[in-house]
Amino acid sequence: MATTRILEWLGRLYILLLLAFLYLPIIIMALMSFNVSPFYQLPFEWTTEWYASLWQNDQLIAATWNSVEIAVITTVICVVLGSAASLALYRYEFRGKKFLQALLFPPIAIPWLITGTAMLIFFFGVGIGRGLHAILLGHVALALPYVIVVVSARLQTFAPELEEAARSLGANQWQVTRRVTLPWIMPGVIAGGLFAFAVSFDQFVVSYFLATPGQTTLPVEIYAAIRKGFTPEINAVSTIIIVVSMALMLLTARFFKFGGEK
Amino acid sequence: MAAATASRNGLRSALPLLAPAYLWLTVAIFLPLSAMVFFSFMTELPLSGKPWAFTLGNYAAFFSQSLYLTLLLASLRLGLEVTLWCVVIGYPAAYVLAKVLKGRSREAIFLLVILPFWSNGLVRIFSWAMVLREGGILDTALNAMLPFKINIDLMYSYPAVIIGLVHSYVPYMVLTCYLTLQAIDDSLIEAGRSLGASRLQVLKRVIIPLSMPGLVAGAALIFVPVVGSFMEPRILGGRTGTFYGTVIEDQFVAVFNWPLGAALSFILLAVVLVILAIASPVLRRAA
Amino acid sequence: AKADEVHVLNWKGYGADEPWAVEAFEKATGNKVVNDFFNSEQEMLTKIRTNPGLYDVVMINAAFNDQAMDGKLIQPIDVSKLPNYADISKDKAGSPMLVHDGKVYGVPWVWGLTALAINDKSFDKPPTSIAEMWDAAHKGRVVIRDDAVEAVQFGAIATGQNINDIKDMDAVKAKLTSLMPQIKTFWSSENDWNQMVASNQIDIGTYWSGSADRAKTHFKLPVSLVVPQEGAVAWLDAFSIPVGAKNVAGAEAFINYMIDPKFYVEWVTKVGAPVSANTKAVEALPEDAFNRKVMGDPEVAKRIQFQAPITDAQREAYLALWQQLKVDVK
Amino acid sequence: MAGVQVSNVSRSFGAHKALDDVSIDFADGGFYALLGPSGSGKTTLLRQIAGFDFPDSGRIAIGGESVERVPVEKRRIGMVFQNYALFPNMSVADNVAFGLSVRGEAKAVIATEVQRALALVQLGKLGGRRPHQLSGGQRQRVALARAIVTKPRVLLLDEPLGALDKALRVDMQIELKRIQREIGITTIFVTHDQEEALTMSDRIGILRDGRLVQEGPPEEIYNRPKSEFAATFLGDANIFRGDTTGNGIRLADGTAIAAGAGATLAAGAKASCAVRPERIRIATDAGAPDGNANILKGQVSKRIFAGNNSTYFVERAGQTLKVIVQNTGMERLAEGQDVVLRWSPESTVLIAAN
Amino acid sequence: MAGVQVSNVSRSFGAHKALDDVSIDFADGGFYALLGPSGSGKTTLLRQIAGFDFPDSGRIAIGGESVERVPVEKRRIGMVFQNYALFPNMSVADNVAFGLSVRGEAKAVIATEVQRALALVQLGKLGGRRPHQLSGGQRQRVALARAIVTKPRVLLLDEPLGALDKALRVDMQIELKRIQREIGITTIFVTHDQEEALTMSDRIGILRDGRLVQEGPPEEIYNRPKSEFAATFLGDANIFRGDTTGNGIRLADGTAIAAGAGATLAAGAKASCAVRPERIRIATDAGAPDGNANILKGQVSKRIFAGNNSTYFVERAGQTLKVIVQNTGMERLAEGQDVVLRWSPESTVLIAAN
Ligand SMILES: Nc1ncnc2c1ncn2[C@@H]1O[C@H](COP(=O)(O)OP(=O)(O)OP(=O)(O)O)[C@@H](O)[C@H]1O
Ligand SMILES: Nc1ncnc2c1ncn2[C@@H]1O[C@H](COP(=O)(O)OP(=O)(O)OP(=O)(O)O)[C@@H](O)[C@H]1O
Ligand SMILES: NCCCCNCCCN
Ligand SMILES: [Mg+2]
Ligand SMILES: [Mg+2]
Repeated sequence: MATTRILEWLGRLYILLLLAFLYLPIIIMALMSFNVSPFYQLPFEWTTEWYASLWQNDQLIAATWNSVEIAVITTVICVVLGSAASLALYRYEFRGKKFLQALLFPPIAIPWLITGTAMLIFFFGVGIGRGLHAILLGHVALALPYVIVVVSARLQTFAPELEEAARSLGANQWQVTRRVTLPWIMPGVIAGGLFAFAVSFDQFVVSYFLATPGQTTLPVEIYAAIRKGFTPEINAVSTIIIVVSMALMLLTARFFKFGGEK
Repeated sequence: MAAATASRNGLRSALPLLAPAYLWLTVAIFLPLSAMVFFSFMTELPLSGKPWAFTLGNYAAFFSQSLYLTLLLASLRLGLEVTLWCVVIGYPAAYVLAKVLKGRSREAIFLLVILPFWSNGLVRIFSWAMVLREGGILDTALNAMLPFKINIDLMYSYPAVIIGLVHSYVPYMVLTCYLTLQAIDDSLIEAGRSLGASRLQVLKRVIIPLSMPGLVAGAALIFVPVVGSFMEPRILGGRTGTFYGTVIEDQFVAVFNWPLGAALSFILLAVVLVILAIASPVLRRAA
Repeated sequence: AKADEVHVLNWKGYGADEPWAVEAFEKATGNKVVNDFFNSEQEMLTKIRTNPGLYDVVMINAAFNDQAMDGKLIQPIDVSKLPNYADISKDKAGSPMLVHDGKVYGVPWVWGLTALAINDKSFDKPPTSIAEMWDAAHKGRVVIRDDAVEAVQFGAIATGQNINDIKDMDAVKAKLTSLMPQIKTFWSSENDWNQMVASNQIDIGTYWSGSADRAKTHFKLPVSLVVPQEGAVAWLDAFSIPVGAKNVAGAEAFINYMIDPKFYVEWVTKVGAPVSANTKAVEALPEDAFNRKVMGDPEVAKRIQFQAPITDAQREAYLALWQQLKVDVK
Repeated sequence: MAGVQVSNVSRSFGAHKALDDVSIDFADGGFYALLGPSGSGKTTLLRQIAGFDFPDSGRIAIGGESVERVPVEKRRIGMVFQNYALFPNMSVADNVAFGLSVRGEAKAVIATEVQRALALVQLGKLGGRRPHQLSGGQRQRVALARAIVTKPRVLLLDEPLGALDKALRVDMQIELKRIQREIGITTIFVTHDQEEALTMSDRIGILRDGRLVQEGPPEEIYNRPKSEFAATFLGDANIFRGDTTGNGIRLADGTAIAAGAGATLAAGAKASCAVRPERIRIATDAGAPDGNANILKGQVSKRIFAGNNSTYFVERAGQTLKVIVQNTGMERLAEGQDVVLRWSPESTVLIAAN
Repeated sequence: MAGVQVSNVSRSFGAHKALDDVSIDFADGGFYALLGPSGSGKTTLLRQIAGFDFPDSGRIAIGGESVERVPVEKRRIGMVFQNYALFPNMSVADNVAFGLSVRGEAKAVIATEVQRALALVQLGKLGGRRPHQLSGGQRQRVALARAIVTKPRVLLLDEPLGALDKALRVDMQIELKRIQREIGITTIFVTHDQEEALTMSDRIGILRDGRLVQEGPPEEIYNRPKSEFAATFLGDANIFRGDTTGNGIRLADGTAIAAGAGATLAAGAKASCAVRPERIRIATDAGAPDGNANILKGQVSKRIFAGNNSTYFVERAGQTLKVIVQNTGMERLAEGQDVVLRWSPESTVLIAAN
């Protein structure tokens, strides 16, 4: 019993250390968004000038909105297409199913660098071209397998008898899906959606190859800034984003349990 | 078990649900990859306006210059080391979250751990400079605590690249391991101990094998992008920051030698797939 | 690009994107400026290649003008539309790098040096020799730009060779190889350089003259430019108009504005800049301005070597050498 | 309402025949118990009737019409699943309401019907709970309420009372019978509990390895098993093996056992006699002579107390016989006691050797 | 080997008292059955003994030594979990081998022991399979083999045979008893199956709402229940309620019921009499007069056939009484028949009103 307590205590301490490691650069990022020096120079001198100039920086703001929009659309498309595909793979038996499932892995397993460059070559060649539409096309393809894998994992815990029970009670396929299956896989769908959002929103590599000037996303802008000339406006926008994400996540946490209830 | 809730050949029913997702993947992933294979056998891009022909030269370039092999090995090593560190750091955290902490705080802490996921990776990497450089946070903090003077300057070094990458990717490991660990029934742990196994033995023989799918999935999700990474090494690596990924990036972005870039990418892809194929029986055995 | 937008491709923080300049230009001409940036000349060329029709103005180092023209990436410029063109110094305006078959493919803008810059805090008196970079006292506190051509040409100067006709590549390689252990990192933007000086992480490194000026003038950093006795690399930056540009008139207006003395003086005094190719612009500077006194010094002029175009074969050889050097570091 | 006809149904999974040419006629409004060892095909048969799975060959009709092309939701069945299959995302009341609601019944009607069904299974107060807040027994009752509230034509019950303790189980058995009779639902019922099968059903079918071994009313099946398997699977039986004589068999040691029921067999063939342990009278002396009765001598080796009765294990010629004696409060026999066993030929069933 | 002493153990979850001051002395080498409704605390009690959970107050000793500071793995227990808890990543053989292998036994020893344990549970050939390839009954037997192969001091079994059909179940019961006797393991056994509890155990404890209601040898508990709950929870009972007289009770309608056993109570207090249905003789006439016997008249409303016996439901003064009659092959009573019920005072247990 005492050992259990000690282990629990050590566990908490460990998590605390991990959180410190994870948040150290984030805190620095946030602090530097309020520091006068654009070169992260100390001593720290308080300013909100970077937020003010962020407000003026149309290009950065546009890129941020592009990122948000693309991430949201990607999430919606992935959740819909991915859930449908997961359901089909779960419900039906047919030849070639194993192959289709195996096909989900290359997009996850292939380095983004390769996928991104391949998309660049192909989109360029067939006239899809580059720009926001290409980025969206790419992001959905990247995130889709994550959603299918996560939702399928959730479906593994779904008892097929539930669908059968519903049908035995007279529900048609659509009623079964809407009223029984979807509610059950919801945590998986939400987890998949969060994944898709993250893959898209923080997607730098693929966007980098598919962006065109004027049609870029935040990570691409940030990379350009880091490589070509950095301003703490980047810190400011990142700080705003993490604060908003944190709020959204905590809100989400209230409504469902990540990884399913036990 | 796959439920046959409908008649037995389900392809016709499955098709409308599957088609959109797979069409999308075809257009945006499978065709581009095929195109890349194609390009990698060309002398010039057709759209460059210059005459082009088929060649094996781009692949030959890989083998004729030791440079590429050296860099590929360096990148594989980097991927391996980062993955290992992520396991070492992330797995215990996932374990504590899934099995030690109880109650309401757990979900919140879990979300806190994976939250950095949703913040920008590049900025986080960039912020590490502040910590790692001489006169940075780490240096200052350690010198404030230690009685003697030491010089901590990790910036622009291989360890800096490792730290930055581990920081970026450890949440993946926590996430995938947490999901599998949480699914392990506590009664299995109890069963193990009732049979005389100590906590450590239960961990080794029951918990780790059962969470293997999460570990392997996490490892793949980390290893793969790290092997191809170019941004983090460039920012944190300094003069040691040249890797296989940076060379590929150069071919596409700077040098404009897409065929060579494609060939190099495809070689990396082949190597990664071989490695995953070797690892996949482990996955299957654990599942 | 829309008709009233001018899309400009240039280095970041290099004049064309100064907010006050953009505002003045927009107010004067009604064109809206949209900036995009590159990180190396190579990237610049790739960007024009892969974004046909997107840019109206692109800033090309004269040594790369040939390559852009060969790739049919830029078009001849009607200099009669540029009133300020007449004031460009004749030797620059007539440079064979920019004029082909009597057509002007590039309008000279500014010229400068890739020389050394030092962290004032690390030196009691400024060094005079390039050998300072190899001094063991600076081990781990030296930087050099991550660019194959620049690195090799720097090596040529350090080994006393002509940068445009390197006879002894092995000597260059050996010289650079021995530099590698000194290096802290390869910089790729002014920001990198400035950040490292600001946090006192470096003593010395290669730097661009305009950038050093900006570091001192604009960012108040302890940075001084040194033109070593062995010499330095000089370059001429010029504006071109890409093939397929949608707003040629806007482009012409913008280029004209960029070579205007009024813009130049404001740029130098507010921010810091290299030397203008417009003689009137330089004359408008105070007598003792760095860009007049030092850069105009005939002693200095003797020591510097202007970059000339290089062939594809040379470029590939330089790239291979540079990559090999970076890999051998491990 | 409608009977269910299963005709020559077979269903294989790979090489394994889960159902092998099964034909059963489930009478309209009847209560039918399916018994059989684990893996004998009981659940598989129910799934064919429900329409979750399809026979490789054979035919299933409900109410006289073939249902081959009728999807599950049109078959008007009610099913209780072996693992309940409650919808975890709905409250207890919503679970029960589901069938009515997808059918588009009025809210008020649904509310009344749901309340009535929940009261029936003694869960009237738990409508607002979620399934995971219920004990196993409560869940099973919700599953039952959900299946009957739609008044299906056919009720398919897969061990619907397995998780209940004895008292509750008996209550539910009574309710189930009552509803079934009232609405006249054809009910097919899988159970491991023999007493439950015997007490509740009109007819019983015994499956073994996918084949229907025997089928008939409970007392007939119990009293006239057609195989050693049926005799020992349902209830307990003492089995004697030997060669047929005119009216029974002769054991290897020459003892004759007279049988009064069962197969008619040619003399000399191998055959068995089955005797239920409760049919045997056990006594310390031979008692009044009785020309007809089978009589064997033996020795008590063990007595096991089982509540309302006890079982005596009696050793005789290398065979252990079981005798059940009701615990009426009489004095018991000691272990080691010599005893005489006696039972009538009518209690002896002759079974062809298999 | 070692007995288990549970002394005044309480354990609450939030406001809910899952165990409330429970004390039981599990004798060394004894076989102890725990009964009780779902949620009465059976599993919770086993978990305290195993060391997975800790009492809020009270004390647990194994082999005379307090185990408060002894971690699970040092307690030398064997446990079969309600849900089996087989390691899904190991083969059947590796599951069984686990306990021996963590102890560091030699490979050869392990192989022999595992094979022996698997043979014992009739799974000798399935050692190579994975748990998910087994039927429910097979899994349960693996769990059993795994728990006994280490020869623990104490065996904790949480419904270890629930998923088995009758025949297999009986086989397993016999093996379990044999092993337990041979090695003398103290065994604590949770079951819903009353016959199993009665036939297998040396002693039985009945839990209700976390409290120990009654405890003793099977026949004593069955024959001398101390509460209506105990009387009806274990086995069936007819309950009469009334006021105590000198040797029994008087019902509201004036009928006197004589009791021969149970509580001694002050005359006039409220009390109940419990009579087991198998103790009542049912007849169509009054038969020979018997000064002592309790006699009631009634009418048969129903007969339910249950294999080796039948239950008659007899209506009398608004009360339905149950009478069990062994199916010996005698002619049966018709529904509607007037009958006389008769049982001895010794078959009647007097219980204080609760
Ligand atoms: N989908 C399936 N794939 C392969 N085999 C199956 C499948 N469904 C059932 N079986 C097999 O068919 C046989 C019959 O199974 P079924 O579930 O009908 O048994 P049951 O009589 O209901 O047993 P229980 O009493 O254990 O529930 C079993 O051997 C089982 O392993
Ligand atoms: N971890 C827990 N948290 C809250 N309540 C609990 C917990 N464990 C058990 N309980 C409650 O304690 C009571 C006793 O539970 P226990 O599992 O011991 O019952 P049981 O007698 O084993 O029942 P069953 O026959 O259904 O297995 C139940 O009401 C249960 O809900
Ligand atoms: N950030 C502005 C950099 C300007 C550098 N121009 C130098 C050209 C060297 N080829
Ligand atoms: Mg079944
Ligand atoms: Mg329990």
